Amino acid sequence: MSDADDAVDRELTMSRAMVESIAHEMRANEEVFYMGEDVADYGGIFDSTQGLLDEFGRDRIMDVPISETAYLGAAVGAAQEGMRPIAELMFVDFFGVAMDQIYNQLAKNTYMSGGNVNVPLVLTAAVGGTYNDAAQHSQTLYGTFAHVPGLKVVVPSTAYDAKGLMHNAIRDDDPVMYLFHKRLMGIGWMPAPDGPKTPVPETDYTIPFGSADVKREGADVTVVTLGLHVHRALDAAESLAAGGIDAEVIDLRTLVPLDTETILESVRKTGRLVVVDEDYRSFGVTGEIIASVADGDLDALDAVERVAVPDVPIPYARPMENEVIPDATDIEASVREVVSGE
Amino acid sequence: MSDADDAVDRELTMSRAMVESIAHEMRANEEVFYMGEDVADYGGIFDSTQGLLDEFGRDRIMDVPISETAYLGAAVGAAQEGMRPIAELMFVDFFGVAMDQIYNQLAKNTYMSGGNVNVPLVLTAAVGGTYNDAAQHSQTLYGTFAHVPGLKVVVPSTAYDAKGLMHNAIRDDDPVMYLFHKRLMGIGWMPAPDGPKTPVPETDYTIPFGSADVKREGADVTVVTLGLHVHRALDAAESLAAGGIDAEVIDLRTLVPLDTETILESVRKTGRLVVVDEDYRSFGVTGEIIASVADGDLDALDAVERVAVPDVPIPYARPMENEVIPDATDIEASVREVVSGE
Amino acid sequence: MVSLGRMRELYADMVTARHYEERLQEEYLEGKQPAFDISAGPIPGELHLAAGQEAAAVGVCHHLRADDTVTAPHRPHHVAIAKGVDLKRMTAEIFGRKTGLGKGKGGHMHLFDPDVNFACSGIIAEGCPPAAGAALAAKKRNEDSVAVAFLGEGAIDQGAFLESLNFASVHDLPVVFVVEDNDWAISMPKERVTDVENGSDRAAGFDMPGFRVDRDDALAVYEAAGEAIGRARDQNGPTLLEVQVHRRMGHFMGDPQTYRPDDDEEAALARDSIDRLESTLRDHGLGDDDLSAIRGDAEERVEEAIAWAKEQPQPAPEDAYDDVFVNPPSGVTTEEPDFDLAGGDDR
Amino acid sequence: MVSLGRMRELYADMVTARHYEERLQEEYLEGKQPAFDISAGPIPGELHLAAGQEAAAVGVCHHLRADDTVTAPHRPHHVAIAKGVDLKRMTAEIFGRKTGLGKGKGGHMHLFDPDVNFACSGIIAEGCPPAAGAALAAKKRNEDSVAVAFLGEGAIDQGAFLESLNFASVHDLPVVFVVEDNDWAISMPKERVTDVENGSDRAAGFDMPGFRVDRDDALAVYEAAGEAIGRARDQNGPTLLEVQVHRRMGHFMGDPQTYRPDDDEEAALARDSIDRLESTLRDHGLGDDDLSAIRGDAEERVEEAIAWAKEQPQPAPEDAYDDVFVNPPSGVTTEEPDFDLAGGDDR
Ligand SMILES: Cc1ncc(C[n+]2csc(CCOP(=O)(O)OP(=O)(O)O)c2C)c(N)n1
Ligand SMILES: Cc1ncc(C[n+]2csc(CCOP(=O)(O)OP(=O)(O)O)c2C)c(N)n1
Ligand SMILES: [Mg+2]
Ligand SMILES: [Mg+2]
Repeated sequence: MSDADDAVDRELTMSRAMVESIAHEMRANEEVFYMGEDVADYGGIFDSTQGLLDEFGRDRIMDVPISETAYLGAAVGAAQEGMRPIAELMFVDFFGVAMDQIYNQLAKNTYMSGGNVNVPLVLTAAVGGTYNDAAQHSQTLYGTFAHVPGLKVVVPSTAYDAKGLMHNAIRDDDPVMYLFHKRLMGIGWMPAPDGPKTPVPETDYTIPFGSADVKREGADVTVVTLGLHVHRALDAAESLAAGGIDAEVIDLRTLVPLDTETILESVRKTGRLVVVDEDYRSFGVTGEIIASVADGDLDALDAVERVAVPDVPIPYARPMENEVIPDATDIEASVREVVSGE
Repeated sequence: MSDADDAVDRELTMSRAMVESIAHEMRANEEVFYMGEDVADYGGIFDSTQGLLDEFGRDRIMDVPISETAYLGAAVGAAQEGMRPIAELMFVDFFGVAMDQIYNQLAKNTYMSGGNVNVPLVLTAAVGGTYNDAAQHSQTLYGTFAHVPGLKVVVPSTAYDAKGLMHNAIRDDDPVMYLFHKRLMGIGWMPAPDGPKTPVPETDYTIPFGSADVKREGADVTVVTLGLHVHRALDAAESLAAGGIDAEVIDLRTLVPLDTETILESVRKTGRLVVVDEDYRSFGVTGEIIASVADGDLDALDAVERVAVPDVPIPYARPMENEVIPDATDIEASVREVVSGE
Repeated sequence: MVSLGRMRELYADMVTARHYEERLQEEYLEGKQPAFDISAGPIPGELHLAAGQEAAAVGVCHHLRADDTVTAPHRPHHVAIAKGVDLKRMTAEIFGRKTGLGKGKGGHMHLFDPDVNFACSGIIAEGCPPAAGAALAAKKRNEDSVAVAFLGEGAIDQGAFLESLNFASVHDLPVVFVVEDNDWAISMPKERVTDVENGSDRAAGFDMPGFRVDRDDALAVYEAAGEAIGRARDQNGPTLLEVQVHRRMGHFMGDPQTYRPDDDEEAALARDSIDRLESTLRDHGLGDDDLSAIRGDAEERVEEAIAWAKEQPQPAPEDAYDDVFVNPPSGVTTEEPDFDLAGGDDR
Repeated sequence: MVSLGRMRELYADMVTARHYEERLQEEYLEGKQPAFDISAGPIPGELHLAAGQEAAAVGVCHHLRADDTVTAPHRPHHVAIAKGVDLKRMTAEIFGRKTGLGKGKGGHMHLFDPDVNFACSGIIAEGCPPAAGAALAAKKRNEDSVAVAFLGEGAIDQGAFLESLNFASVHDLPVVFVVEDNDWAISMPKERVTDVENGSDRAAGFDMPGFRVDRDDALAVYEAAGEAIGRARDQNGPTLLEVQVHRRMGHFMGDPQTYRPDDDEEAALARDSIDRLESTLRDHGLGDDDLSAIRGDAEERVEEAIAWAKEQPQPAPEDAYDDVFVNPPSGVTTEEPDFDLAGGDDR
């Protein structure tokens, strides 16, 4: 292992970083196992388990029937026995066939038992669009899960974060929903933007939940976002910088717990808030962030904009999908609006 | 039928008003039928179908297996054939066993078909706590459903509204989720507060979706709420009036579409906003309303407060349930805060 | 053959469970008379009592050890008693007290006792997958513990149960699914909602043995369950076991049961598995004194639990904010390490 | 016995479907070579092709009328063709064009053609309940139309399917569940995930007849389906029908299939139901000319549809905002009536 004090220059894709932390935890703890559809021989449709079958075998990298309620529920049961399952929902969009296990058992058993039972389960799922997979395979559903009390919700945007957050997730004694964006994984057949591939230490390390990361400092406007849109916001910030607007970009990294402090601090500095999200606009992430700021320090807030998927299912055809999923230009436009609008 | 111009003084409970509109629509249109668990002989656990079996028989008031995915999906299929099913989920808390049919089929088929297919289905469900039924039977989940594009979401608070909104729901060619609060129904074994029992015309009438109702006019503060909490907010307003604070109480009546205009108008008048909700606080209704106002007219907003279920599952025991479900005193306190806080 | 000692144990738990439900009914109705208000009295909310279903619970659970897992549905008391759940803390939970199994957060449909691996869910059939998961854990750990999921006959049409049959079967898990057939799912008689007469007929389609004990008889259940649990413990895979029971009360307290034919209710009351076992015990030589001694002990145990529970402190309102997570919400770490990341200029 | 005319029709649809999939494969790979980028080219997103599964589609759908309903899963083209879905508008949809069945909003997993009552869902088994619902509507309306739900063998472990068996059976609905068994669910061979060898074995547990056609043979399917659909049309209830088919291509385009043994793929390619039907047609006297005439027509139809589709206009970006609802979001009324409500002073 490399010394953490040495400069780290090994770069990994986000999927390699995730897999590395899973493998590390599986070596360290026999109670960790992974279950999901096509996670064994295939290595995960989105490379989430690439190579793990070879090292750990079928008992610990388990293919399961297309019965999400049964296998997610089985993971809940195994976790309550003290094992530490990682269960994958291939696309987050499939949550509806197993939402009761997620919502009424996984998320609530700890509370309903007065803390006598805990469920150390990591539920992973692929999220996001941008490749024309239409309404049933392109959602992020960030708001849907963050609204559920009892689940910690993690959304990494870089390889470095993905690894540290995964270590933290597996070691956490509570249920963690770990949502990885397909477009960021670095899958051969779905080219990632440049940002998510980062230097990643070989050693294990943990990133605390509830610590948003200022991915770019800026003085004029606060852009709060997560997942893929961290990179789109950074792109927008570059263009805006050329035009003299200095945007701060905050990567939430976890939705639950939510790091309101870092956001408030930034808004107190900039006075302007743009929230960017790949989930549906209404009753979701953008509303929560804006309300938290309004509730926390209304006086600090001079202007606000929401950039999210308008309230329509994700359309298939390219011109329409491009229209509804915010891109850097959309973010730029909204930033210009809050900056000029006063 | 009474002449609409005559004063209406017949009072009905909310459940009688709902049942009356359903019966009316069933008489008028053979394609309307009702399916759910215990809706036939039992008449609905929360009186939602009381008396209908006698008039319409088992074919149109159908008991179904405890297979929510199968029967809600069957309702989707029948609606796509042009029938107009009303399907009941006994408690909204059970949505997780059938969420795929609700979210990925019912809500999206119209869009995915480019409008070639429509799904005129009314999905009814009982919501709410206040009677110590604990974490799996006490939720409202308002935000969860309002976040789904493709569903209209209705939450009546009085018998008058319940009837008009139900007529509108059944005649609507789109999917409507109709959430009735158990505590408002006027069920023998669960005493309702005074408010929901109102005069109800015998004639049929429709209340448009997206029209919030100012249930009390006031100059000092805008209280936005829905369902049971309309009545708690009205109680709070009475007490506050005694102390010289004049609260306006807005009943949303539908979450989708959301009547932002009425809210903005009121906030422009009062400058102060308190949003009261029986759903979980984060990533839900309170966030959306506040963000909509901030987005729509930030300058109009001088002070804001959220009153909702803190982000915990609903606890069973009385002292704890009372603590987490907002009551009139909680609303009063928040109103006083926004009024004094400037 | 079931030994006399074991028969006495079954009987003792049956009368305990029966007395328990009868006493809870009384306590529940306090403050709810004459006008029934579900939120009034010492036990508010829904209450599903299991009087008439004791044979299934004791016949199955008396084969189980503390490290075997049981998941029960919304009607859990008889199963909890048979599994050895702490009766005092369970009762305190039902009364919503701070020292209850769930500190008053769960209530009667959500009893969790990790000491004897007992859990509940109020959502139909959703206890089945976790039971399969407990069995999976045992298998992975090479332990010989087993898991049992209880469900009602109305629950056999729910996806969670049906998927669990396949999941357990294809992974050869040490789990037994026990269907308590009391003929009713609230107001719906089983023939209105289920295509097969016997739930156990579903088993073959999942390559699993299925048995039905078609009378409300603790000893017959005990023998059938012995086989099923033995198969599981010997790593021979899952079993579906259905047991005919009877519902002596309404679905929940306050249920007017207007949908229920009088003769159905009378028949349920007449066919009492406790009477049946009692007469078997008499055949084995037990007399009035022996039987009333057992019943006396059971009643005392129940009274003690209820008395204890009622003395327990109420939770404080602010206790509601605890126990959403066992870890602080920030997870296991609170500080991010500091690496010098070459090229990681966007961090 | 199947008439020669009907055999020719089956054959024509099979070669149409096969040619269609082969041509879509070509179109799909355009812009995706040499480096495969799922979002590039004229057809982006996932594409699941059904080459090798034609026998199931034609054998079943040639018993159906336009007013019979079919729901298909993520792999729908062969079924759509056999059901008579408008090929041009379906192709335009796959190319994401404005004149497509769904105006470019749905894509290949979401083909809806109300003219022939065809619908899809990309979520495993979730087309089953709506098919049962269409059958329920027919029954309520006293019409003799029927419904058919297609699903893969991997889908038979999903709750939506299993619940639908009971729902259909207990309500005696005119619906047929058709399982296309191609041995694989993406990378998972059926023995790894399903306890029974034949999906049709599940039927008995739901009091429903179950049949399996264990060879990839359009005529055998046609006969078995005729019985099943006949039962439904005569109001004799639902049937579960499983058909052995083969997957000639990857699960989706771009699937490396590294998990698949070479001999499995070779066997799939060798066992071609089109060849099989072709030789039967030859036994019935058809010669090269006849067969290539049919194939020629089929190819022409496919080429025409693809050419037409590619000429169609792209949707405008702002079209994305339409069609969430068919009614204006405010619903059917826009004005509230004005009653004089006595005592309703809080309104
Ligand atoms: C998914 C779901 N649907 C519906 C209910 C409401 N419900 C509670 S108990 C019950 C009837 C259960 O019948 P059965 O399984 O036979 O058990 P019994 O009550 O007879 O013991 C129903 C429908 C629920 N709790 N969960
Ligand atoms: C509920 C759900 N889980 C998982 C998936 C992902 N998925 C799509 S196709 C497929 C395999 C389906 O196998 P099978 O039913 O045999 O159909 P085939 O692809 O072989 O035609 C899976 C797992 C899905 N679409 N929906
Ligand atoms: Mg029952
Ligand atoms: Mg398959």
